[in-house]
Amino acid sequence: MDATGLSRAIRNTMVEIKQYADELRDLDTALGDGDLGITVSLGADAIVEALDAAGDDVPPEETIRTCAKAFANANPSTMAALVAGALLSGSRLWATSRNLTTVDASAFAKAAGDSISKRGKSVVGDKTILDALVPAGEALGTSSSASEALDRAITAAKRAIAETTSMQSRRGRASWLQERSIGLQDPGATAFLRFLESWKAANVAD
Amino acid sequence: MDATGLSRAIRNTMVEIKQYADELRDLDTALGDGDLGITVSLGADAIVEALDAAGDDVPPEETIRTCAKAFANANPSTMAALVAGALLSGSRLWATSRNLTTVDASAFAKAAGDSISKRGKSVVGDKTILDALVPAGEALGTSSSASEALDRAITAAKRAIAETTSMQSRRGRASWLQERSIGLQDPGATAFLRFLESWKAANVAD
Amino acid sequence: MRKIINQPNDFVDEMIDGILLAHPDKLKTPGDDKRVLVRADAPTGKVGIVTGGGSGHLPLFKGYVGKGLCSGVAVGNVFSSPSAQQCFEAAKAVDGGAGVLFLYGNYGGDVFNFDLAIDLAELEGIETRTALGRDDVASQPNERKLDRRGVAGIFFAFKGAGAAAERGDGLEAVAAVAEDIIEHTATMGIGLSPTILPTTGKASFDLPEGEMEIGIGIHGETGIHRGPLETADQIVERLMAPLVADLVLVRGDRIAVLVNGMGATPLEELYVMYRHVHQQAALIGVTIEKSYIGEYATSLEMAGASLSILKLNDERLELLKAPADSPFFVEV
Amino acid sequence: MRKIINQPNDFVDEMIDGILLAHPDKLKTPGDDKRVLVRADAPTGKVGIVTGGGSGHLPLFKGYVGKGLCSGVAVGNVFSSPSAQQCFEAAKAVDGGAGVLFLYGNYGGDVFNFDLAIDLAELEGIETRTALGRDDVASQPNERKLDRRGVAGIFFAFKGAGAAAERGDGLEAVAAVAEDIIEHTATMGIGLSPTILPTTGKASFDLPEGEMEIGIGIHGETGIHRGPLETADQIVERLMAPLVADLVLVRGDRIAVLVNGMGATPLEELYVMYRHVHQQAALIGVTIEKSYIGEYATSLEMAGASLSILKLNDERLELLKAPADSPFFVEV
Ligand SMILES: Nc1ncnc2c1ncn2[C@@H]1O[C@H](COP(=O)(O)OP(=O)(O)O)[C@@H](O)[C@H]1O
Ligand SMILES: Nc1ncnc2c1ncn2[C@@H]1O[C@H](COP(=O)(O)OP(=O)(O)O)[C@@H](O)[C@H]1O
Ligand SMILES: [Mg+2]
Ligand SMILES: [Mg+2]
Ligand SMILES: [Mg+2]
Ligand SMILES: [Mg+2]
Repeated sequence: MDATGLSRAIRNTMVEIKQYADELRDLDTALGDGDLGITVSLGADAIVEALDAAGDDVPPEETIRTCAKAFANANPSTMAALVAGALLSGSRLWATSRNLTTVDASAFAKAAGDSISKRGKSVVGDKTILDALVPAGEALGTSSSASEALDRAITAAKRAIAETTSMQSRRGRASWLQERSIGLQDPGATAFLRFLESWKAANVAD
Repeated sequence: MDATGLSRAIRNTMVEIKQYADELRDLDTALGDGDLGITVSLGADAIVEALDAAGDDVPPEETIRTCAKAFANANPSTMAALVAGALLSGSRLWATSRNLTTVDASAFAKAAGDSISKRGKSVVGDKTILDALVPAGEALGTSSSASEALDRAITAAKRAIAETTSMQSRRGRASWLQERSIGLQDPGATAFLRFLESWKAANVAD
Repeated sequence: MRKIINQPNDFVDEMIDGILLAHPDKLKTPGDDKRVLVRADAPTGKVGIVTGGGSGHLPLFKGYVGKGLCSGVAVGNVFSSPSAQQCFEAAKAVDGGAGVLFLYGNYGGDVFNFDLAIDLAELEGIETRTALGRDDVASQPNERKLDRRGVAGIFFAFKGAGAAAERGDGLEAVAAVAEDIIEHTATMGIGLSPTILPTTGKASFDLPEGEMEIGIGIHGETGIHRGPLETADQIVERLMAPLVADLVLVRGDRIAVLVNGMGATPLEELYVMYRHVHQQAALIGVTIEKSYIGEYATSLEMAGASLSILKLNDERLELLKAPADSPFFVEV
Repeated sequence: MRKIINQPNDFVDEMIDGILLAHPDKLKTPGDDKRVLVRADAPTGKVGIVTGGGSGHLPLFKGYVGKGLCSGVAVGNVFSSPSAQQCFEAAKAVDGGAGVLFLYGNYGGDVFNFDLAIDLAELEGIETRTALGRDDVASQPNERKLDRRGVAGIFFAFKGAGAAAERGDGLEAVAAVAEDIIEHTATMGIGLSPTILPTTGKASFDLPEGEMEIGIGIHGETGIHRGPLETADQIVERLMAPLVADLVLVRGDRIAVLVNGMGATPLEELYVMYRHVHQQAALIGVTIEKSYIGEYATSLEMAGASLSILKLNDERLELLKAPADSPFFVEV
């Protein structure tokens, strides 16, 4: 995927992901404060607007930075801050890339996960976005076919969400519910799954 | 009816009238502030307690004064103040009576109505307790049979309530609803009707 | 009932216990009846101001007993009048010889009981005057303004009369200040949800989502009519227009504004309202010299708000700006 | 939604407009972004205190900007963090060279954004310290107390640190005061009805009549468990016992108490609660030296209440008693 393709793919994905805002709101209402739907829909709008303004043929690194800034400020929140930091971390790996492979994507996900883990003082198993991001990122690197890699990532994220739902949340707002968090699905992890699915739906031809 | 009979009859009536507390609450909720049920039930309890304490064979005038004071303080409110004043006015007529007739009752009601009218700056037609009290009081004097007089009073009160419901309230809290009071039944007038009915039900043998 | 209470019948007395335990330096009960509360330093020798009415309106009425405000209060059951005896006892406790102004809202039960208290006070040689809050323009048209009920706008009269008493005005003068402020105060309110009396457990009305009651009182009464819920700006315009008309406000006039929450409406929404009150005032060339935004006269857990306007002159503004200090209201 | 608002997305900005229009003598916005508010007299040259967090909690956080309190605030959307840029701008506007304490509640979004603001402040040579409100004992057991969320008890830290800054303490000392107060503050709350976010229109939880949520936060979160609605006295005992245990209160200790309403619960009920807090304190031989009763940290229209206790020593009590003056909170 080239630089222009990346920017377009992201914008398509952002349009697509907004349909999940209500679902994310409801999951975050049960396990948090209900604002994740807003964070995602305002964030998606902000990214589309920023990338539209940036124009085509911008280097991938810069595109990602534009996304990070837009998402961080649209509705500042835990997810906004963690995702923005993760995007900035990942973007550094792409400083010299103009044509992105599934290996690049997997490396990006690894860097993103490390950033979230560091900033959020969290690890896989805490029942956060990390639980979906880390295995999905690994799966991305297991095929050189973009669509197959994406399918594997989606499968991995789904499995992780199913597995962690029965666990107790250990980070963020959800952790304050203590035992009551058991059985509730993590909204951040779900948001990441919906991102992957939106990418697939919006960029089917890729 | 003699002095002891009066005190007993009042107490019986007060026990009986409490069953209408919810109805009066609901009527006063629609047309006022919903406290008339409390005024009547706390007031009834207070009267019973005060008359129990006063003992038998107390002159009628004193019995009525005891009722007035108890009702005034149980749950001070418009109805409490108007009824207490009315009772005091009526009681004066009975200063020398020891055996009460329907004529005495009718005269009492007239004095009571005048007191309410004066203190409340209200007249028949304003859609208040007066609309039931005045015609019922007149009806009381039209038969020397206590039970027949009571039946006529009840009929008169019922008719007055039915007629005034379609009118606009001109006094008290209900008047502030202006046109919206039209079609709603006056709680104070209803309370007076329920008093008559309670008297009948509780003192059937009289 | 979604209420944090014990026995409903103990509600008022337990609340008063809480107030007395929390504020012993500011409030006391002069006799055996806790339903009578006065300033801890009463009698001060100055003109006393006694207010009173039903419970369920905090900070009204108890909250306005303090320096620069009222001197005492007689406390009724929820939405019910205090007794004549209680009104009288409050007057007796605050009178230091300069006389007592009864300043309360125009409600039948209160009027009848305070009037009886006047007779009792007379017997003890206490001079009294009476001023009735009657600011709710929705309750009666201008021609019958003396019959209007009193709602949140009485706060302005407490502040002004309290300041006049504090500076040492005589009874006649303090009463005149109260009358003057009442004469120039107008209020209107809307309700978004009902009130529930603790003793009956019943909602005062049913209101479907998406509707509002217009022209409500402060006892959970319905308004004078019902309509679809409007935007904050539309509501402000709907409330403000009758006040401007009633007070005959014209370009160049100065006003004080009170945006009052009924209980459940968040303070944030009151500020959204105030924003548009300010804009509308600017539009008609009227200057807001003083604003109060918050809960000043509530109906327990009712949602909704009222807007009060006091038309100012130099005297009224000066009195309004005077310091006040009660456990519920401080102005420095 | 039973709300008095215009466009839900304009809610926060319009509320801020209202605040700025109502209190131009006390608050100002230093730059173009209205989401940054500071004291009208900032910078004062003393240590600045910047707080911030989501909207929907009035008087928290904006309401605690004033003399003897915080110096500035960064305002987020309802229940969402302000941005790092906004936190930084507030710090920059209040810093008069003595440095800035960031004092806010322990929430991920806020922590991440304030931490970024520290980096930005460093670039401009502004010295900063951070203290996190983390008083909610329901949110984590004592062993993990550093992970607790911050709720109403942060009010005590605002008062104490604000007083320390006002008397001229240095940054290190002001931060130490805040830490010390936070260390000795514990809170727990119950909810009787949910919150509704203006932008989503959805209730934060469904609670049948006759039940309550125990151990709630201030964002409409459910509590740590649900149980039947109890009497006021039972609720007070349920809330107070964990606080007494957490602060290890023993006979002879002195405390300050905050009975906080979540928004829709009437002030009357808070006083009914305070009454029993006082009784329970007497029972265990603990003296209440200072009490605050009212709405201090709300969740929009949520019904419920929280109880906060600050264990006192002479220093903490002296700081707590210092005067404070904001448009939302005055102590004389
Ligand atoms: N410390 C953390 N590390 C990693 N992920 C976290 C952490 N805290 C929260 N999250 C993720 O963030 C999601 C909630 O995001 P958001 O609604 O923005 O939080 P908030 O409303 O608390 O600011 C959670 O579902 C979880 O996946
Ligand atoms: N001025 C008046 N004159 C006569 N009756 C009145 C007057 N005002 C009110 N009432 C009667 O009182 C009834 C309401 O009584 P109550 O509930 O005690 O009033 P409130 O709650 O306003 O104190 C009305 O239904 C009406 O019959
Ligand atoms: Mg959230
Ligand atoms: Mg009534
Ligand atoms: Mg009443
Ligand atoms: Mg409230």
